[in-house]
Amino acid sequence: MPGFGIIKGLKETARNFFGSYHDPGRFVTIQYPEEKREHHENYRSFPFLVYDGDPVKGLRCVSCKICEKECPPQCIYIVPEQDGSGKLLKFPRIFDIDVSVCMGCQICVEVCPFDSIKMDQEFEVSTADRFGGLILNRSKLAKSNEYYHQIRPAEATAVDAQLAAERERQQAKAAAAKSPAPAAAATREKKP
Amino acid sequence: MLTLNHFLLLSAALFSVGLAGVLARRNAIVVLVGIELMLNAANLNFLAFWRFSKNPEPLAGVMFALFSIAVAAAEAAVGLALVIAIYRHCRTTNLDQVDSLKG
Amino acid sequence: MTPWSTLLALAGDATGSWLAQLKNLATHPWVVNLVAMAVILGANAAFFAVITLLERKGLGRIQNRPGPNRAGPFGILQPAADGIKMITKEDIVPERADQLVHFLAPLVMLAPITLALAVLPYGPQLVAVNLDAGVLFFFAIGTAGELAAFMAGWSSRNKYSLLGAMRAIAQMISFELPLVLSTLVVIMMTGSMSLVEIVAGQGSAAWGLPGWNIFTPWGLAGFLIFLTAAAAESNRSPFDLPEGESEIIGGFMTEYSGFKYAVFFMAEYFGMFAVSGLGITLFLGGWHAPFPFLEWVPGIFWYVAKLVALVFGFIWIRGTLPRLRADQLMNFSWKFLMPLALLNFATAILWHATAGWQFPGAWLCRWLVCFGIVAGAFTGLGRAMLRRRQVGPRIYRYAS
Amino acid sequence: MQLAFTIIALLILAGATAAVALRNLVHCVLCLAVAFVGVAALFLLLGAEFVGLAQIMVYVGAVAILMVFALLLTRNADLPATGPLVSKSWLTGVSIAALVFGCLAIGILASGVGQAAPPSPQLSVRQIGEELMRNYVLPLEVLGVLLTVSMIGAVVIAMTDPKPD
Amino acid sequence: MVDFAQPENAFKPGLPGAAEPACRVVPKYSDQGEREGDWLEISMGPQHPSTHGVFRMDLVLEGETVIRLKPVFGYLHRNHEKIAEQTTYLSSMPYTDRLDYFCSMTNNWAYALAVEKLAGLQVPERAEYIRIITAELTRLQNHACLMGFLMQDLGAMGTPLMYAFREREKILDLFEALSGARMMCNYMRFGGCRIDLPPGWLEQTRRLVADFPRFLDEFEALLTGNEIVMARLQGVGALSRELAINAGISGPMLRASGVNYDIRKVDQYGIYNRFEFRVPLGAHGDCYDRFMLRLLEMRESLRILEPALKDIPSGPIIDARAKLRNFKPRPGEAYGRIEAPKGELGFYLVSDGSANPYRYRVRPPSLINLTILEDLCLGQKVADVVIILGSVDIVLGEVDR
Repeated sequence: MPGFGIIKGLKETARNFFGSYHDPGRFVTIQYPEEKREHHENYRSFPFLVYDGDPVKGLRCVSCKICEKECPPQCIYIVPEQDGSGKLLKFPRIFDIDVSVCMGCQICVEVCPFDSIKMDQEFEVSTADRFGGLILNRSKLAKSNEYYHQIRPAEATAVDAQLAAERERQQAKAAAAKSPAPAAAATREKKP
Repeated sequence: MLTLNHFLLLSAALFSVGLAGVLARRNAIVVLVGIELMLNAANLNFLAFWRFSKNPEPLAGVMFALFSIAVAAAEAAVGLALVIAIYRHCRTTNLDQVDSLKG
Repeated sequence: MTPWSTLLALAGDATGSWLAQLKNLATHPWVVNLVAMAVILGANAAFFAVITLLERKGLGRIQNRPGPNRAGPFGILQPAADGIKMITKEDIVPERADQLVHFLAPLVMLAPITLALAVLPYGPQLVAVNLDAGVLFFFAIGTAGELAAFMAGWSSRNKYSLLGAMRAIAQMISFELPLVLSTLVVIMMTGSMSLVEIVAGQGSAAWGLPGWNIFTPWGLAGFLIFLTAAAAESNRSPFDLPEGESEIIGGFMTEYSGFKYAVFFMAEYFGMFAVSGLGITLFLGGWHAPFPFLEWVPGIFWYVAKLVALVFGFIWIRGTLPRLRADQLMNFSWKFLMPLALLNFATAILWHATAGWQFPGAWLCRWLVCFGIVAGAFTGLGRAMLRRRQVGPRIYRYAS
Repeated sequence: MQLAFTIIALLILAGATAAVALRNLVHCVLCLAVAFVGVAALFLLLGAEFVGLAQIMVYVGAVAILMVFALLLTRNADLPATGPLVSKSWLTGVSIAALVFGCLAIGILASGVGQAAPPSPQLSVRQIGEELMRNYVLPLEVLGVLLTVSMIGAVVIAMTDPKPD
Repeated sequence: MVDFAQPENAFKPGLPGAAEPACRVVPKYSDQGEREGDWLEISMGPQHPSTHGVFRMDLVLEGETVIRLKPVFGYLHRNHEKIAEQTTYLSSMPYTDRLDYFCSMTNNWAYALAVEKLAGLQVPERAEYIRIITAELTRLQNHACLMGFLMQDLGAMGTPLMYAFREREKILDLFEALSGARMMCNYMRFGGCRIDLPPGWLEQTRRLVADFPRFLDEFEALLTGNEIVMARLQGVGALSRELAINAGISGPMLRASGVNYDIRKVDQYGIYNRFEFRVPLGAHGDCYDRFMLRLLEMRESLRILEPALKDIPSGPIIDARAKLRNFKPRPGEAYGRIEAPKGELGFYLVSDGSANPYRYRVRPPSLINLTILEDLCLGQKVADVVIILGSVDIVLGEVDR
């Protein structure tokens, strides 16, 4: 019977029409500003820099520039701190990320040997300042390890354990060598 | 006071305008426009005479107008089909250019 | 001197008694006319606002979305927001457009449709103009839409607009025939072209069913044909080719913006109301209540309820069906609806001829015979149309 | 009444004149539609409601649309005529038309038929239908045949040759 | 009026301004000069509602019939291949997400496959399972969306599209939980995957796979038997078997023309040989076949997913030899290809031993499938052009690269 297929389709849409009132599985939209989705721990938006303790001195970044080199859209810009004699210190004087260019690929996080750059979950970064507002500098990027624990508890705990193990290894090595030179981790703990 | 003369004069004017269009314009479609105007003028006469006649009970005028409208529709359809056929053949609807009997 | 010079006579019934008093106060017919015009326009404009919201909500629910819900509680202020947006938007006229024709087209589209709304009987005695040839008036007025579509499409100087206008005109002309043929059956069976008399003829109930035309086989078939053709006449899905946005962008409305676009939009909805109103009047018993014991409810209520139901049907179809192609549309009109409408004539004649049957169960027997003819023709024509184009379900094989 | 007639008459004449005089053919056809509507309004004024509505339906709904289609199909719509507007013998044509109008006007005014209208006759659709089916049934049938023939003829004339493949 | 592809200047090579000869197309009406007045030349796109991105088609119409069509693309060109040759292997991985932005998982896989061949990396078993699961999920959401878009092109007011998006959202939620991003997953790595499955992920996926047939049934009830859909799709844009093979078409479009060629079966890359699935074949090669084939393939994908989700072993997810930093494969060349949802997606890499590929080339299925657009559209109505384009299933990110 011609027309039967059309009637079947109409039946289907009617089912969806009424289903949208009582079947929450059908109704998938959420009312965004009032209602927000719970993000999974793995969710990522843009990078941030982790610090322990002090927001400036506690930055884990040693300004090694690996992320700058590997970043696919080249949105990271790093200038290392120099001391009076012009010697490069293991601390970034400038660390800028142009979020308007960043594509959130997480490559910088993966290649960082010091676990100093991590992915944030903040996605509401819109701003009226088109050019300046989306360039995040060092102070805007720095976020505490506690914050990191808050957004990614499992991953942050693993990272902390790994860093602690690393530090222990370094200290053991240092103790074994009885060298007066401070361990790398300790350097980072102190100051540039 | 509206009299039959008003309608007849209007109808005559309409007819003349249509006639002028038919005789003066070169484009076949405008010529058809003129013909339609003339037919309308005739219809107007039919109805005016019916309405102003002493005994409007027989519906001859109305019937004539209705038939005339129907025939006009047929005329327009055939006329425009001819215009399209001529255009297909000669790539123009200019009547001055399609006066050749040879195809 | 004629019914025409005294255009309107709005007498009041239970709902419109204040109008009757007004008529006594303002003896001048012009005042009455103006009031009637204002009421018809205002009521329909308000209804238009409600329906746009209903349509968006309904489509949203069909698609498992909530629909507009930001402007006001449950989004009820959305039509107002839309209206403000439309009015304040820039009115863009293409540089090479024919300015005058471009300006006039929306008006030519809207004005006749509002006239058509004036002849519909909204309730007992609640009819603005009771024309002797009401149905004919309706169709005569409807032809202006074709001209308006052409004016809009041609004057925009846009190829998509022109394509849309050609499609619109071809579609309106083709579907006018089944539309008229399906109404002619009702006119023939009622013996009148006056919409008021057609409604009056459907008042008597029999066999527990209301005396609406839709409960006869020819009425049912006629109603379905009418509804299909009406959807096409008012450019509703699945016949919305003239503005098929996925193909020709916006059809003849491509180059319209701001308030002119809103006028087109309004004309389209008014057209839908008018043609649905005609369908209600012809087939669904007009303002009559479905059962006699409900007659105390004012007629206008039933009219509006039926109108909302029909419009919601259109929305439902719009949310479900994809659109046809232009040539398929023509085929559908000329090779399916036209023969079916003509056969419906014959069915109506058979129904009329067998009215004298007296044996027990005669009514049911008549009904089934007539319905069988129409249903058989429907199936046969549909099958033939699909088979000629080799359209049908397919079975797929798998690679071994 | 008089006022309505004057307005409508002016509308008709303006529309008709524009329809034959304008350069842009689409404007011509649109003005023609205005003239048709005016004539229909006159029919209504004369009390012939059915004829007036039929006039709108046939002329505006069919003839004007057909002309529009013909314009589009013959590419007259998007190519405004650039050559001379009128034919070579246009002066003759206009003179003849003026002459015809003069003769008709003189005849009408001289004939003395300018009587006032009798009370308006009641013309219902039912009456027209009965008349058509009684006294005019043969013309009606002939007209049906004529329309069928002309429709077929128009289709045959305007049909393109099947494409050579 | 019609100024391109005139017979006089159409086939003169080297003439500046001369139009490119349209490939394999016999100009149908070029000898009937007097008909030209009836032609209407329209430019569909790049800002047209249904060109699926910034894509343009120059159409010549006679009435509403297409007599000439010239696809114009390149509006979205972003120099992907040359950029990839300037950066390290790893840095190109997120860019592959953006080729066919519906199917980032399969894009990742194809690229990883090519690099693995080049570097000789072994993918652990768990990673292979994860790859298959994500690839088939990608196929599900791509096909569902494609059918929704096709119906949108048919003018169905977005209802099927919304249903498809409803299901796609669920799959994207899974991708987000797995990789951190919904569309730009950047999940696979050379020699495995980036991170292991989060806890509970497999359970969620099993639930989704169990629920998915309900959506397919709903879709079928809504569309496949619908007379309007059948009338619009059947017999439109038929692609012959020969032309499909000669033009290098791949994917569901090729199989809709009746060619049994599925790289999952032919190459048996990954561990596809462990799974039972059938390859549906069309008989007519028209839009309806292309549409239905995708529906049937979704059912087959579910048949792959069910055992894969059941049997997935535990273990490492990445080859221990794989390095993130300072990755330099030995000199050589490799071509890795997979059956992406849209067809054969291949990456051709030449390494000179440095950290950057010496040559990087993508074989995008969308572009190759698009090349025969004119052949499909000639003689069809303008409304069909839209649905033929929709049934080819292109993503402009991949066409223009």
